[in-house]
Amino acid sequence: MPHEKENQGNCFHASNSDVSRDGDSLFMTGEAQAIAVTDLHKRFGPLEVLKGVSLTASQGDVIAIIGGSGSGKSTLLRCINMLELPSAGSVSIHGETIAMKKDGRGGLMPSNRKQVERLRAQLGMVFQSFNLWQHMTILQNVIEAPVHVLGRPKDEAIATAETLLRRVGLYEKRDAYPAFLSGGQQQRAAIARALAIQPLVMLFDEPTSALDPELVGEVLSVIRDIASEKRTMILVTHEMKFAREVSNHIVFLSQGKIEEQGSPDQIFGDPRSERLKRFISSIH
Amino acid sequence: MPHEKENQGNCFHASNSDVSRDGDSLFMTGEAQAIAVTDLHKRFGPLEVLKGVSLTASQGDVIAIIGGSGSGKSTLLRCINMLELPSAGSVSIHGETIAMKKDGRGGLMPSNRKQVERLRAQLGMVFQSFNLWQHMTILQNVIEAPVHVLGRPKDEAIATAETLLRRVGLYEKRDAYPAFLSGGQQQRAAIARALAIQPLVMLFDEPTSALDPELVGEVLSVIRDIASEKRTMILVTHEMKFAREVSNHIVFLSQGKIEEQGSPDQIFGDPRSERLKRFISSIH
Amino acid sequence: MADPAPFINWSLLALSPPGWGGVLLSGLFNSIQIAVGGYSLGLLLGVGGAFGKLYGGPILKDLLECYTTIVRAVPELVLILLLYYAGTDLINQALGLVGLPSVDISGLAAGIFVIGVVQGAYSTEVLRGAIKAVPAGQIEAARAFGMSPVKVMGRITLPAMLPYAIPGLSNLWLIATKDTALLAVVGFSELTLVTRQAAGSTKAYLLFFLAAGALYLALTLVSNVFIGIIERRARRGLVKAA
Amino acid sequence: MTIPPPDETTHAMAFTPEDLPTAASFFQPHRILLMIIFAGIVLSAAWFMRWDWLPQYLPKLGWGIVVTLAMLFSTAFLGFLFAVPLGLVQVTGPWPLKLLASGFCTVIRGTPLLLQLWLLYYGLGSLFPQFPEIRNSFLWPYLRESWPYGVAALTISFAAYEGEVMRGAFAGVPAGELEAGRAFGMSRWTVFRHIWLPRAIHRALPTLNGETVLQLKSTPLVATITVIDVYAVISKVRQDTYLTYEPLLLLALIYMCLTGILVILFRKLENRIPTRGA
Amino acid sequence: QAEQIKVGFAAEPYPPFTSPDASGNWEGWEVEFQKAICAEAKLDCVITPVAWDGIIPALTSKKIDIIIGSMSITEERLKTIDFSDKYYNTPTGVIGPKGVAFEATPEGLSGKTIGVQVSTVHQDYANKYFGENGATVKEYQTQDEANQDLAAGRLDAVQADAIALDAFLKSDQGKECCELKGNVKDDPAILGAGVGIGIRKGEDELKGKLNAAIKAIRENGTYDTFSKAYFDFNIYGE
Ligand SMILES: Nc1ncnc2c1ncn2[C@@H]1O[C@H](COP(=O)(O)OP(=O)(O)OP(=O)(O)O)[C@@H](O)[C@H]1O
Ligand SMILES: Nc1ncnc2c1ncn2[C@@H]1O[C@H](COP(=O)(O)OP(=O)(O)OP(=O)(O)O)[C@@H](O)[C@H]1O
Ligand SMILES: [Mg+2]
Ligand SMILES: [Mg+2]
Repeated sequence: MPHEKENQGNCFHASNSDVSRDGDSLFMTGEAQAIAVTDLHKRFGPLEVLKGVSLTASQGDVIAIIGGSGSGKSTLLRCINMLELPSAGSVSIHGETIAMKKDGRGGLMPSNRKQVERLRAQLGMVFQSFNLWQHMTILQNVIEAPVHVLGRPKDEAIATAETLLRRVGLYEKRDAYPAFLSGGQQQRAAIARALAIQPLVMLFDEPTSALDPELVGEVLSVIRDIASEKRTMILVTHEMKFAREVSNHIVFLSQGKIEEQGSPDQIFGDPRSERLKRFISSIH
Repeated sequence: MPHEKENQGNCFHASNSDVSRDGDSLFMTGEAQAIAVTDLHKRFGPLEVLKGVSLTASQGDVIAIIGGSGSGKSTLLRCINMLELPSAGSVSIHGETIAMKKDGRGGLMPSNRKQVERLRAQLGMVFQSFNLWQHMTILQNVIEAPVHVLGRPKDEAIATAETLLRRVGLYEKRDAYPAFLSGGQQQRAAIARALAIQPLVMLFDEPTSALDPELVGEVLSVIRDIASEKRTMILVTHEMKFAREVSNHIVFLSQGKIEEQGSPDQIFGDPRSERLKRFISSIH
Repeated sequence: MADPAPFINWSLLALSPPGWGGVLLSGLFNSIQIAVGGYSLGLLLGVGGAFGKLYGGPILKDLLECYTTIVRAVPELVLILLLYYAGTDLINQALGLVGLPSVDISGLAAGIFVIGVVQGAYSTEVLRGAIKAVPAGQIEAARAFGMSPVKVMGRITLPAMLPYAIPGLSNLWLIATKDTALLAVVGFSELTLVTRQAAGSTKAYLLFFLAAGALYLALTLVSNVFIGIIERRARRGLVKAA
Repeated sequence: MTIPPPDETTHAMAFTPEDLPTAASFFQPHRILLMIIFAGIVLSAAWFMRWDWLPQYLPKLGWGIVVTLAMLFSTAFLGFLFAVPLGLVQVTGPWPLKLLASGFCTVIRGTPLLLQLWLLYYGLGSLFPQFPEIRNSFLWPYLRESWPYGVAALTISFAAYEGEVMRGAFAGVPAGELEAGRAFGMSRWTVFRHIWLPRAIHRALPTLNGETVLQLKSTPLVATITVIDVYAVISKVRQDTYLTYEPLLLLALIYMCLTGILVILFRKLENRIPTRGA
Repeated sequence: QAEQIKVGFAAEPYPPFTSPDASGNWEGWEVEFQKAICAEAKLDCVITPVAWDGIIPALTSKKIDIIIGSMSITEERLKTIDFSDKYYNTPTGVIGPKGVAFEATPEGLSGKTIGVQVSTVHQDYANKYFGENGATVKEYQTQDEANQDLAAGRLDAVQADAIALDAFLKSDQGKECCELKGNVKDDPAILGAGVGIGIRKGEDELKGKLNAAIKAIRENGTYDTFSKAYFDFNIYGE
């Protein structure tokens, strides 16, 4: 499969040319790219899960990562904020490359823990299984990082949090504990929590796959809402219809490599590689 | 709804006239009916779940009970082997009526526990959630009732069990514990366990509804196989296609009453009552 | 000031007199006897109590509730004193009432009785939890096959609850071995009391208390090995993790 | 080799908030009957037994209860402070520390508290005066007393049992919640302080309740080293009056009340942080 | 056919009256006395160590039948149990560490911590005469523990039976640390009329037998014979 070789390791550059969006983001704009991943490798013991992935997201991009189970989507996302340490390659956030050094066991580790913590605070992550802190109320969950990581004054953080909770429709539940909320409500709270740090980029890892079908809709509509305000987002999802509708660029991952990428119309309307064709037909 | 009154409480008599099967069952034949339920009532506190149900199954009949959720299907089945004690009405198994007496709280209770135990041992029950005994291997599960209830010699029981396990395709798994088997395998083991007592009647309560879709097929084919040898069966199921194919008589239960009954072709092809029509259309 | 030179005089632990090793070992043997006896009695009471609490009539349930509540709310030390002095006295008075001659209750029997009654309450709770953990469907299936209530209990409920009960029961065994030490306060010569006698007679307190500690610890560790084996057997049918 | 986790047994052994009866549950016919019988027993006990000694000892009993409670709360508090590092080290520590901590827990949980108490008081305590340095130090006035040994033994014991509970609690905090903390840029210390520790304590709370009740039941052992707690006061009553049953029955009643109050306090505490299910 | 009698005494060492050796045998003056009495009264005696703290309940609940455990005859005890005639009576002494001079008087002990064995006459005496005059009275379950704490410097003085104290002062440890400070002023109302055999109330037949036996061994010289091995003075008092 010659085209596989071509695609592998290719960088996907500024998507502004691809789509009609003009970058009048609500948030700071600039020359630097929001996220740049270069030739990322990740192995778990003998298993090489990512085999050289490069990816760039400009300000305001909404990138959907799709692919079969085990193709490395979650691993890629988790490497971006160093929850998983890459074996090789580099990650830059807003132009700042995360400094890495050899860990002596054939992998890499951050050479500056403080830098990682600082950069992480610019990425809002939404997990598949919500991971809300169970011992805090919803409001406490949302203000936790602004107050204790970013050092914002508590009352200011509460004000922001209440606006966000109103926005995701959870204002009434702000004093409830996560365990008393439905999955959909929990995921919306998790989104509010991620938004509360006013992140440069939002990362979503299959935000709806732990939900019952009837709850998926409410979460998707919140994400759609966020996407519409041109916030940079990278989202791993199995909801193809949603990916097509909300993103301006789609990356198809297969066996640890980017098999194909392009605009939604191109990926779904005119898939080129055999694997993508098979993947799309298996979904429909 | 006048026709509701008509149907309620009607007995369904010897199905031989309805269908083409001629009763050359593999098992003993006789005048007595395999199961006869007469005007059965069951209430849970204030809720009357069964409001007078009568039902007869002759030797070799395969009766499918269908109906909406909460219509009382499981309760009816469980009343037949007294896992649920009816509030009124009677149940006969192979012509022998289970002796009941008033329990002093407005319900009935068996007046002779030994009789109930003896008659139960002639009914092979297959539960929705398998209910295999987790502390025994598959083989031990299958020989348990023959050895410890019917008092068969152990080696004879093992021989029978192995034949049955081979038949349901689980011979290789005979020494495994249930928890290590897939749902479909567990349900097949449960069927073998029920068959091992050489029951007069097999009772199935939604045997496939706890299974993943891909596992349903293997269990249905085993049941189909048993049905084909003209064993008397009463089965509660949501698999309409399967019910139509395998049974010779279908009973539609609605709100604790028999709303309509007849041959599969009549029930599915020419439903008369409004409710059945609605039910069938909601299924397809 | 005492001469601290021979800090540890190992010969005090020699097995034959004048060494006290033999006395310690026989104390340990007494402790083990009481622990085994008390634990077994507790288990019997526990099985009865658990079934009573789950399936008994309302009055039986309440009485059992009182039993487990009192034992669980009152210190073992107090219970041991109460049962040791009052319990045996009451037994004799009861025997007297029905016209039987009063029995001579040995220290061993009294110890077993006391530990047994305490353990019985704990076993009741452990076993009740374990029985409740057996899925109802398992018992229903047994009834559906025509098993009598006794058969259901013997063939299904009891064996099926074992994996749930074993961690709790093994802890109770370890507690039984340690609770025997409390019988020291009623003057029963189990390991702790003979240790104190040895220490008092020789003034080698540290040595003897450490030696007794080592014996108790060894008992615990040996028990653990067996518990591990039993647990592995009982959990055969359960999927790992959980 | 470790002793099985204490959680289940704690619940079997300790009277915990879920065992408290509700007010409504008393008003059932058979209960009322039982309560009448019970009241009859209590009344006849009050009438036929000897209680004339009671007024004379009341102040002492009150003081004994204070000592018992002081022992309980101080050792539970101190023990818990030790339990946190003990549990944490067993979950994440480097192996030497891990081994040390689990060894400590095994040894303490594997030997009777009574023996530990005597080992400290008579064993260790009898060594101290042989060293003039200790005898002359400012600690000596305390080392002469018996209560520091009681506090030490009870603290160590509580730390070992609760350390094991905390180990389970730390290990049981879902990795995802810690990961979420890290994903938001929290430093390791912040994750520990804001997520891991409070979450672990939250999880351990029901067991902690039980362990505290068990600790209350262990306190009378300090009477054997001359600390005058409520048990020691009752012992004195018994020796002064030679009554067999009355003082012990009163003592049992006192401990039942203390347990009951403790459990009600815990229920209040637990209700402040709601948990769902179980 | 002798009657089987369980003889109770404290399970803790109380030399020179009762103390266990490493083979588990109990020895001491009181053991000898018990043997002599049982032989004389033709009783089949079994010695049964019990906790001192529960020795009277043990007697009343029939775990033991008589107490031969250095138990002084007092008014308070007579309310619950009965006693034989006295079989020994000794003065009460106070010991303290060497090098600290004080007298066994309320004034001498004021401000000091004094150890006694719980539920002995000494406890009552110390409470009344010393405790109410500025001394702290600390109670111990066993005499041995009190001695131990004196040696360990946790106590300033110990009050007990002069003979028991003497045995301690003769031991290696006692020789090192302590000396007799004197005997206390007698108060028979508290210190009692000597030591007797404890018996359940109402067992007058047994009491009679025991009294006769005490009298007999005193008269036939047995008492003096075994006492000589332990004491160089008249332990019976007078
Ligand atoms: N911590 C780990 N240790 C070992 N292997 C891992 C680890 N995490 C992931 N893997 C393996 O890496 C591969 C990719 O995992 P990843 O979770 O990235 O897949 P995915 O594309 O997100 O799949 P899914 O759609 O099922 O979530 C899988 O084979 C997985 O088993
Ligand atoms: N043990 C019980 N106590 C109280 N109500 C019960 C009990 N068992 C069943 N019911 C009620 O009786 C009604 C009929 O229950 P049943 O299980 O027979 O329905 P079903 O037809 O089998 O439904 P499904 O298709 O959902 O299994 C339901 O409303 C149910 O809630
Ligand atoms: Mg994934
Ligand atoms: Mg059903």
